Amino acid sequence: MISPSLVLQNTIDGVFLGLFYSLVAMGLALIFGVMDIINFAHGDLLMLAAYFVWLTSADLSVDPTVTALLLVPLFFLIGLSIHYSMIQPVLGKEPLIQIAVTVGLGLILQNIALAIFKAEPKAVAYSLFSFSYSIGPITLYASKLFIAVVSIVTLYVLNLFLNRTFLGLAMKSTADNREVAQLMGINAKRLYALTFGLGTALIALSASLWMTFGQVQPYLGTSFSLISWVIVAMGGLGGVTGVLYSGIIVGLAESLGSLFLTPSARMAVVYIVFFLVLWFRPRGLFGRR
Amino acid sequence: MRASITRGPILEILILIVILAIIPLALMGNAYYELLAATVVLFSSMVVAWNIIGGYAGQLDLGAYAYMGVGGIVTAELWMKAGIPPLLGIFVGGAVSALIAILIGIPTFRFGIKEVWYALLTAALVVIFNNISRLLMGPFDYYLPPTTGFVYLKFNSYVIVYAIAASFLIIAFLVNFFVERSKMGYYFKAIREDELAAEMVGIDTRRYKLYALLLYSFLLGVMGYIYIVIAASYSYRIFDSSASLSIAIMGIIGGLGSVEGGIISSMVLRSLGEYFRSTFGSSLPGLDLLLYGAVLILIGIFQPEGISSLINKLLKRKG
Amino acid sequence: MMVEALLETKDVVKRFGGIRAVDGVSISVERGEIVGLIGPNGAGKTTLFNCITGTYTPEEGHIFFEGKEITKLPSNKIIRLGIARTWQVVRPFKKMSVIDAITTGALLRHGKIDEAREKAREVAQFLGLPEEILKKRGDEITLMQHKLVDLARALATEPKLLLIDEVGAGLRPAELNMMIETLHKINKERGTTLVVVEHIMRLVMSISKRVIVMHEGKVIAQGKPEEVSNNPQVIQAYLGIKPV
Amino acid sequence: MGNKEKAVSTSAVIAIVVVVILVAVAGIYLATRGGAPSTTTSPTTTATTPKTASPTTQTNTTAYPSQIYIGLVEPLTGSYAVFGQEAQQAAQLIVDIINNQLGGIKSMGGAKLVLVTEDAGGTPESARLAAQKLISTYHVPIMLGAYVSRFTSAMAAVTEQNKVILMTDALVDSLTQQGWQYIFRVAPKSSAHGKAAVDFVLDMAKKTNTTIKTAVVLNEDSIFGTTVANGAVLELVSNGIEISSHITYPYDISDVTPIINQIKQLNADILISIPYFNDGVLLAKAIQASGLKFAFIAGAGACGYTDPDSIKAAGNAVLYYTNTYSYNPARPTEWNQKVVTMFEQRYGKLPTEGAGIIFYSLMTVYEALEKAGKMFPSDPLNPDHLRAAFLSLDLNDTNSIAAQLYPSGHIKFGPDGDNLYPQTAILQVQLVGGNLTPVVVWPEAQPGFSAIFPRPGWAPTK
Repeated sequence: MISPSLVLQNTIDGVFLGLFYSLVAMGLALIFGVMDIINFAHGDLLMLAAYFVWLTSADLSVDPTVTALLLVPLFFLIGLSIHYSMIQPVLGKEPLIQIAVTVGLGLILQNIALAIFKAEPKAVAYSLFSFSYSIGPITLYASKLFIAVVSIVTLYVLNLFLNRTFLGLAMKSTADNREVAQLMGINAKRLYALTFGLGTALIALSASLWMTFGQVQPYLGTSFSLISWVIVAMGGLGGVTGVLYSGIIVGLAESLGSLFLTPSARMAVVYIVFFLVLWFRPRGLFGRR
Repeated sequence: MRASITRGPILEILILIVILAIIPLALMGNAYYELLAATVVLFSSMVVAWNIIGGYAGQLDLGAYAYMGVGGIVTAELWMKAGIPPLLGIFVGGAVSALIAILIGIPTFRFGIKEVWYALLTAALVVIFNNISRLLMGPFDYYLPPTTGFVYLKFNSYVIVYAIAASFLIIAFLVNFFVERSKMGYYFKAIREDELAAEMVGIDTRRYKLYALLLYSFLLGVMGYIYIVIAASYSYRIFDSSASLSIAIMGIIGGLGSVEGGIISSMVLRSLGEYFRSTFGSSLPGLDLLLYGAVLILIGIFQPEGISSLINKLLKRKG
Repeated sequence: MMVEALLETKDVVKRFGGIRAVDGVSISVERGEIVGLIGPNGAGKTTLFNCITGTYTPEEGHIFFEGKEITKLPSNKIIRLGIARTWQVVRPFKKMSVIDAITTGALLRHGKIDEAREKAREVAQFLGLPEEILKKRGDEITLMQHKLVDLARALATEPKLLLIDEVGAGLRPAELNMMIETLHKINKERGTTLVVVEHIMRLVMSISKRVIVMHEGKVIAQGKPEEVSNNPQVIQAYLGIKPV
Repeated sequence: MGNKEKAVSTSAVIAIVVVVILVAVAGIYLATRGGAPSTTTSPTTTATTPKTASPTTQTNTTAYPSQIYIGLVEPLTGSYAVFGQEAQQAAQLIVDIINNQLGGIKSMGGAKLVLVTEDAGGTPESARLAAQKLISTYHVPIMLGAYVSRFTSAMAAVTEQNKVILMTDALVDSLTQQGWQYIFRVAPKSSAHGKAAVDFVLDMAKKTNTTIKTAVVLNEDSIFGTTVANGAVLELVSNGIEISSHITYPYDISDVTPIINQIKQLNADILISIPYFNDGVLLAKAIQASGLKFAFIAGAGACGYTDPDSIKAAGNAVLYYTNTYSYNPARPTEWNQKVVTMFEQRYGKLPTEGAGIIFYSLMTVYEALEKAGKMFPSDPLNPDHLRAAFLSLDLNDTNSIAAQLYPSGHIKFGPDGDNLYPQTAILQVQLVGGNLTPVVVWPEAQPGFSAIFPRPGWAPTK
């Protein structure tokens, strides 16, 4: 029994979820676009950040959203150190090698988390946003709304950054054409480090948002890594808008797949959509090099 | 496959066979080590099968357990539902697995999906199979009948399970061996090195990638049933993303295109993993995986061509 | 009846987005010729090569090889008919030995590994690749050797027509002279027709009997080297001034 | 691959390969026909004689082993480690109680138990390896494990073949329906959990005069979640309750709002929810945020709502939620109180289900060993003697410690190895002195408490 209002409700929720996914994938898209690095530890970094959120929020009773202020700069630094220790040596190497190194990083992060935090999921009990609005048959969850708004604002600011600042333009043009960027006199080494740092910092922001309603356990990253890559693959290198739209497509596929099929098969729906997109638009929906 | 064969590789195969034959003798009838040997050798043969597509043809396939699971489940179901003994069933299982692989491979290669996109697609495939088989089979565990016997490829003695796994390893090794020395092998490697350049020496790259996928998925499909025999039951959870990834990882650590490297890395690391599980399992959870991670990073940064090139270097220095 | 050209393109158009990279090109190459294809950066020379070898499919126009239309054939079929090419930036098979790489090319016409390897050796010898190079891996040799291996790999497919893209780039003067000799030798002794895209005028002018000049996707001149180099349109194109 | 080596023709290689394969096939065939151990019908397989750690005592049939190894295989890593690690602690506690306070197995001359633990790892193969290692290395006559059903069936492949008793703490129904000879289970199987959740709600509804007509069943889609849900659905249907919707979802779901949206439209009276950890907290939070109201929300299965971590993670959202427990930590018997106190003293936390199942399962093993020593003094550890001892047990609060630890106070095995008197306890999250605390409320409430039913703030529509 699927009523129209239920479809509308799930569509709205799917879009909200999709906006969050876009934010999660944006860091990955940036890193892949600018540096051509295939990062399979993206989700595991989100897991790590989520544990940081839990540590600060659960014990210090600070709202997860506030911890973002602390975490974003911290993860920028973590990103830099990962870049210099592991990413820089494999820049320009074969995709397989990059995958091997980042998968290795992911395994290490997962099992350190398992050793420290054990397998039980951790969540933050208190959040500013555990209520909802009702508009007719539609329920708007405050936390989802908040996440969607923050995601959109962040993506918008990022878009401005990529189009209006020298550093952003440098990143954008490197993503478009490496050689041209070299001609512009861009210091590629520093640019790559900054990009990886920025990408990682974006993950910390997503983790803070995630912890307003979600939980963290050591294997949280695995599904996020795959989802983020699906979004990047579907968005192509269409910049912020490409990621935004394909994030929404994934969110909708998941939400409507849950509704019309069963939640057990929702990921199959997402990945089948991904297969079809890649088959029929191999360059992604929004173009790719 | 009309390649002429040099004496060296024959020696290699004989050595492999002899080593594999000695292992159970060396285990002195300890059932635990026999079971461990069977598990490790089966894992190795999966890595060797992966080498065809990942090592030679250079397609980063992360879907090993999708093909293995399909083959295994088909074989088991054929036995239980239609009474077809697994001795025949494993080939049907392999064929079904290969058929599915080809049906997915045709559009995938037709639309030029490669590198990381191919990796993602195959990783997604495992999840899709997991979800769909969950819908078809429910969440339940399915048990093989207790019957044992040769036609059922099911035995009370681990040595025989081991012998079957070892013959898979030898067969997978031989397939690699013939591929490497055939036109197909040259073409696979050319595709791996530079697909456009391969096109320009007249290689139908799509067709040859399909050949690689076909061999690989068939071999894994055939192995699936023995995996189920060792695991004692099966369910949709046989479609395991991280296990699939670990097959590719062993191939990478071993060195792409190096069968010997793959065998060594998978045997050493899988045994080491089991050692860590049984020794530190309760005190240091996840230590084995943590070490995998460290090995991967170190190999990726310092030895990007895998342990096979390391071994070669050491041999050269000595020789 | 007219003598059939080896290669003929008729009004070939290839677009990228709004840009017509190849804009109605009609050229013809006779058997046994060495043709130079020149033009400033972005003139569409490499794109034309890609259209001929099937890497790109042109949106308009037709391409004939030995009178047979090959416009929409897949690359592997085109190569089988007897076209081969090299690139400006070498594309070696890095992890294969040099002899294996050349053998891969030879396998097109020799199904048996032994025969193909024999053929590969023959081609390598012809190009003067020393024996000790053959066992080395693709990532262990010099640029000049790379260029020769690329050529050998292409020649091993026994092409009737060989498309050579800026083979001189990055070579030292002595190497360049050797390369010029080698190209002459390929043309003379194997009867292979060559189309040579080149920026280095010395190379083009010294080997080509005929030169075709492209600019902004169009053929703007063709003829003997000395005629073409005096053509005002060509000079303007190279100086970046649009002809009126 | 250089061509200077002497070339050998392909046919020679193929010939060699064919010969090798033929020899291998023939070898396998001969081995299976001749010398291989046959199936379970043969009484003369290797493991039939008790091989305990003191071989010197075995020469004399009247002398008993001084030590008896008891194997434990539990998931100590991976996502089920929560249960496995607690089970390991509980097993060690019970073994110490048996050895130190009960004087070992008295009928076997005070033989002491030695606990040997293995991590089941993350896959069925590693669980099987773990079980095999315990048998090969320690010749354990009895094993416990492995919580996860597919790990348990991998273990059973080993225990059945070697005739080792497997006392399982995995709850999935089908494990005792495979015709296995040596498997036993005291704990209530999963369908009993579903049934108990419904029985509790209906019983309370009757007592409080609450009309319940419709229910929503919501379960995570693992085999455990599904079989618990099946038990609940059967019980609902047989009591004439209409099931408005039955929704399944994967336990690692990241967003439950689509499910909540669907439920919201149904206006059902009660929600029977079978969650794992993750989803339980997500659901509780989402239900709270959505303003969804039910007469009652009953959890079935031991985790998701009332375990300490979930309460910590979900906070107020899980107030008045219940779970069904295979163990009743508040059961007011002498030994139960004693064991709970000892556990708390030793490990600094209250025992939850993972520990509870091991308490009574291992204590039942103790009773069976005592019985075997009495019934078969000459060869008590013979697997078939052990099996007979298990089948002859009839334990209750007055004659055994094990029964005192079990919610129903009654343990007797049916021919399939399942306990004929299964019972679960219902725990409810209540506010005790301002703190969210799990309290036993059913079948008998713990002293000073009672079930809070229906949910405060709920008003019947119309």
